[in-house]
Amino acid sequence: MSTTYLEAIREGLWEEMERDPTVFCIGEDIGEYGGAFKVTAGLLERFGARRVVDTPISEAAIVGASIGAGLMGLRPVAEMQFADFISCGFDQIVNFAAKCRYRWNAGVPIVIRSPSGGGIHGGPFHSQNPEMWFVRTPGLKVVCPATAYDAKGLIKSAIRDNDPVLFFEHKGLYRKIKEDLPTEEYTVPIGKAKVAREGRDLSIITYGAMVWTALEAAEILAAEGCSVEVVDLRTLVPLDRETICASVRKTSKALLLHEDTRTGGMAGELAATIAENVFEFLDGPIVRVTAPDTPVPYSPPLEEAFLPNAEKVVEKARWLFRY
Amino acid sequence: MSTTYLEAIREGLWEEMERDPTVFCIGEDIGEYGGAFKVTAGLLERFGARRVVDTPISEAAIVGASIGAGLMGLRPVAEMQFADFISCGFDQIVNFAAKCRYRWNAGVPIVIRSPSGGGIHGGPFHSQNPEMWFVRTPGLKVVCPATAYDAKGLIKSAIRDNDPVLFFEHKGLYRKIKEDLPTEEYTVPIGKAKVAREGRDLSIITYGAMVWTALEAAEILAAEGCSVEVVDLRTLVPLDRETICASVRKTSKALLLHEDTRTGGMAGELAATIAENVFEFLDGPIVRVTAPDTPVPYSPPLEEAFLPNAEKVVEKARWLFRY
Amino acid sequence: MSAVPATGAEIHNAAPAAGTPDAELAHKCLYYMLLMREVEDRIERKLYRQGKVVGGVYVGRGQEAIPVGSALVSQADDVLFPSHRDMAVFFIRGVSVRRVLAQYMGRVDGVTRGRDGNMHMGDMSVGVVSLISALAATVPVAAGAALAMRYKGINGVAFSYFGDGATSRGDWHEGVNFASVQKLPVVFICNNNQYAYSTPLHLQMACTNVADRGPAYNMPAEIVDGNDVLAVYQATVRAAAYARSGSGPYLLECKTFRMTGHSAHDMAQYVPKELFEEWGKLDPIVRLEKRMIDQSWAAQGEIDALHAAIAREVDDAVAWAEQSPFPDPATLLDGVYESQ
Amino acid sequence: MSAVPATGAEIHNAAPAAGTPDAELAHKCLYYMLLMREVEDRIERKLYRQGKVVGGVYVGRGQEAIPVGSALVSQADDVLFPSHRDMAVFFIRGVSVRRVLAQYMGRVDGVTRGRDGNMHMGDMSVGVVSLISALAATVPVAAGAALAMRYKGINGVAFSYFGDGATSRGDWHEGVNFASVQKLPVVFICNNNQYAYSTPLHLQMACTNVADRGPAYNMPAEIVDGNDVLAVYQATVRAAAYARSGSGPYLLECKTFRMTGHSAHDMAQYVPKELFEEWGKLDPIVRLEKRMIDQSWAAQGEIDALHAAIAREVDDAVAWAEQSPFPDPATLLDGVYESQ
Ligand SMILES: Cc1ncc(C[n+]2csc(CCOP(=O)(O)OP(=O)(O)O)c2C)c(N)n1
Ligand SMILES: Cc1ncc(C[n+]2csc(CCOP(=O)(O)OP(=O)(O)O)c2C)c(N)n1
Ligand SMILES: [Mg+2]
Ligand SMILES: [Mg+2]
Repeated sequence: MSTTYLEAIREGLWEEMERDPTVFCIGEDIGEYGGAFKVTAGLLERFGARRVVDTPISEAAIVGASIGAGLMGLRPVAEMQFADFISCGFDQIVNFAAKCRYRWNAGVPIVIRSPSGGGIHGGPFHSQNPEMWFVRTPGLKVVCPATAYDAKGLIKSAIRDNDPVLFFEHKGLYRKIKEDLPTEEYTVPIGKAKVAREGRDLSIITYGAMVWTALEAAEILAAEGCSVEVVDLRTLVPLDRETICASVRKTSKALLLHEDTRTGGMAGELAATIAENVFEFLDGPIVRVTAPDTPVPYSPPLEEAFLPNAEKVVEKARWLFRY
Repeated sequence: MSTTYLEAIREGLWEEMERDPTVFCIGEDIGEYGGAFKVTAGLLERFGARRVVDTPISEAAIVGASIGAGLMGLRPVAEMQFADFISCGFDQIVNFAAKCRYRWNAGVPIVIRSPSGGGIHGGPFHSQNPEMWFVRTPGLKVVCPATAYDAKGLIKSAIRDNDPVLFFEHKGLYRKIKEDLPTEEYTVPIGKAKVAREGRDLSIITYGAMVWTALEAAEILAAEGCSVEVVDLRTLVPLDRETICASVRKTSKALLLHEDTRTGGMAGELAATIAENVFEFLDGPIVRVTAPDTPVPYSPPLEEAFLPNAEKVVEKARWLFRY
Repeated sequence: MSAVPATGAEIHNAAPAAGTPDAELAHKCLYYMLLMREVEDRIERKLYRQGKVVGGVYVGRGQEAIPVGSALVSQADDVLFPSHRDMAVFFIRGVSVRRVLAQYMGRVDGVTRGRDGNMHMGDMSVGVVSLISALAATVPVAAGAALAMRYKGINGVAFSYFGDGATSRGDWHEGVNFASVQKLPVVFICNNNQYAYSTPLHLQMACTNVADRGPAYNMPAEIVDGNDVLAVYQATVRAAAYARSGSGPYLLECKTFRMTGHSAHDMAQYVPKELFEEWGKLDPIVRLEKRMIDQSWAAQGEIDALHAAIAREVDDAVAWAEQSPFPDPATLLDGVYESQ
Repeated sequence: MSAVPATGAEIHNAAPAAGTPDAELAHKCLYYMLLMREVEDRIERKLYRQGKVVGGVYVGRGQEAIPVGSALVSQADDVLFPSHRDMAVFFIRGVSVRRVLAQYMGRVDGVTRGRDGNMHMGDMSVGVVSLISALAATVPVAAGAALAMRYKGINGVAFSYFGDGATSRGDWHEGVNFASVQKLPVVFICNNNQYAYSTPLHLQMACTNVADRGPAYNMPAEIVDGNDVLAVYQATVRAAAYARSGSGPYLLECKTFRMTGHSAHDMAQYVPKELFEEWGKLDPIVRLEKRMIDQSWAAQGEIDALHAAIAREVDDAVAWAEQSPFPDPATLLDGVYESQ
């Protein structure tokens, strides 16, 4: 039976709550209502209000209380109703959670789940990709799964991790993708990228929903004789620099792709990694395909123009292939 | 008479408040006390409590109230007591101020001044360089002056700018550097980098306090026969990509330097800009010298090991020069 | 109801006679409540279901008395900060139904030209600031607008709207506290509709009323029947007079009920059916109509005619909005900064 | 003072006799207050001026009764969240003076091994959570710790400390509100020293007392003489009993005065001289000593001996801390994550 990306996350939560009594969920409308996207549907019935804590509209308190519970040895999984609201609990994340271990050796084993990303006409405040605020903050881990398999395996690893993990769920994938998951238990390690498609001529390095865009582009390019390798980062911090460099060493050309806006986006970190470590293997400029530097617009034609898609990737990739 | 970096900012504020009755200051302890660093000392006496507004400890309210006043046609200059506390007013900056103009064509002409940076044994919460949180958020401008001249000229431009400007003042420079400023009025345009030192062999691209580190390193390297060009970005958004690319076109080698931590730092954006636009001019890897990915430690030997310095720059530059 | 003189509404039409509510005021209230109800019904029950409105839709059904009764008190120089269930504020301030519908449909003639959707719109030329999604974020911004009015010597008031749930947010506290310390002219208007999305009050706050939070800021706080538009109007007159006089902010808690799900896709199964029934009887439009007839302020025929007129007005506006083009993708990059 | 039974302090030494303050408790209070005063004096007036403490220094001179009177009530399982003027909390929980001094001097034997300075330290093994600089950030964290204690069936209480100024922060509101809604066992302890850095109360809040904020959360709020250590103790006993019983959080507002500048480099010229004089007469140590002699709980000689013993204890600790090495720069990268 096929499992959607959303169901995969729910299964991961469920299994971890069954396995470990210290795991609990906390957030807005996650109990009876099951969360804005229904990721936590059914958890209240199964685990009760002690382990599925509905909160006031207080993102700082949600994160702060998670930190407090984490310091006491619990494993809270906090939900931001939309990733866009994570900025309301920002200080707690970047200054409290991120720095505890380094400063006073206190682990903060919390997960902050956030539905991020566009393509659902959510407009400027229900579509953002805020991962870079956290990628640049030492002490946090950042996970962005692209598949149902990885979403389940990574949420389980995130919960077991002893450090704060930002877990970005692409809301456009929630019900769009599904796959058959193993019946036996599995986890996916945090910090390991995956080669989603092997290729010789050019590497597309990406993560999240854009993995699907890259694969679509790769298919089109294959028909034109360009063999594309797609690297799915899966985790942004820790970043699997080895897999990235290995791919570029092989293909000599790198196209960096993300749905997030351009300036200060993940592509910068990837470009620096490549230009610093495997410069001598490069046979062409490192190119970026990203959203432009604007808020995410609401109106469909604008949003479509804003979001990267296979066509835009193919165009850039063709240019780079021929370079 | 020589003017310190700190006095230059105060002069800039003072002149703009004299010139334009809509300019006012708002923040914690900025009135009678003159601000934690005394940047606003004397303003209350001269301009009164209407134009120098002491607030409760409420960073979200400071930024929010500034936005409200800005929408009404005033030009608030908000002070964060330390840049580290900017995360407490984060949502107001990245979601409210940044997106007003794009969304509904409403200008938010505010300046947020924040003393940032390390080297004063401030520890993890009084030393951070938070510029990248804002560089990656479309709609904000980000200014990081390195000299007293630029600090004064840029604060004046920031105040006159009709968009939200994050103005990072390196607190380590406040009283450390001084220079003779022109007696006549001047401004420095936002968005223009400056070649702080011309050179042929290698470009160091940097900003803020690290400009001085780069110049120190350049001096040492000059003695070794390596001619270093130092580019002082001055403004991170809008980024002067032309000056950056022109320098690399000339020297063919780029060393990117910042005090901020490495992953997700400005060097990534610079590397991507270079590797995308002037790849064919590059004669070596793009290298980074940055703080490592840790919180800023307090103890002097740790902080010293943490901060980039001329020695670390020289070492990397030598390697790149010989590459 | 004390005899505080009415202060407002010159910009809309003639001010109602000072003092107690009168026929003219009632007519105006009814018009705006009906208009809001009709526009929101079209959006939620037609355009959204037809796929013509593609984003989130949050309506204020059953709560119309709050934006209407309060915004009618506003004066030309006042600045209003509606929340996501206060559509009538826009109409009262002079934003056309056409443009609001175009906004929901993402058209270029929408208030934000397609950049944003639903109630995320503002227009400084009529003194309305756009909310952002983050709840209560407008609260400190309203304080800042009030500060600016005092700074500039304008005797204006900021109207800051929010729901019960929004009062849990840090920004709410910081904004209200700052306004109180600075004695700023702000009227805080809470629609306490007893739910925040699916969350009932007792999971949102431990106090009984939002008004119980007034003393924390040494701020007068008044509880109003939020389904009685004339009561809301009178209370707002008092609140605005207090704020305008320089005494500081004033909190109005308007008790009401959200007669829908949180948004168009929410069936609100978590709300006990009885509550809908109970509050359905208190519908602010029905109540006002009854009162108007009882008081002989209007005949039933007049009211029926108004319903019909509004339906036609909205028909026309929908047609107009549907003919507005989508924004040109070539404009995507424009206007992030003043000059680019 | 009502006869609420004392609940605490077993982990430090024997509990004082239940009921009213007694000699034993007074001795303990005096010891910790003197110790804090002496350690902070050394730091602020010697080590800082000698350049041996290089970071910011904030002391609690004149406020010692608050951390001492409250933390002595804490039980082994309780978790404490001291603010930057509550040094005695560390001593009472068993953190040595040596390690605290090494902390200030950035040495490897400091509580944070040189990673952080001054009061930015914590140790979960003794139930003390480190503050971060952002004021009131520990408030929701304390609520979370309390939630965890209830979750795990531990009958513990979280002690959340903060100043008057910190109550203006959004995190304070969100944390207190969450604790109230969830009826969590938290004692909120405010040192109202009437200034926040240079900012006097009336620019921080419009209400008269921090306790006036209790009703906003339906939370009992009690005002205590913060310069009377036994009063603080008794009030904390009441507050902790209330919280521990499952009734929810409790707010103690301890009125006091900051007998220094905000930090070691602040001359506090903005504070009227008279206030220092007036409050100087209310010094909590002097008052307790007088009371101990009046009540024949101690002879002057004993007290003098205690002063001398503490001076020696601190001499020794300073010497020890000065011999602690600075951290090895090679460890700079360690411990950002559990495994690296
Ligand atoms: C900071 C923040 N968190 C979460 C949300 C998601 N959200 C949108 S409306 C809403 C409920 C609002 O409740 P209330 O303030 O009572 O207003 P109402 O919708 O009842 O009018 C929630 C949780 C949000 N918009 N902002
Ligand atoms: C969010 C935040 N803003 C500003 C500061 C700078 N700051 C440190 S202590 C202080 C005053 C604190 O006042 P209060 O809470 O009354 O505590 P007190 O120092 O009086 O004990 C300020 C403004 C800070 N630490 N955190
Ligand atoms: Mg509500
Ligand atoms: Mg204080």
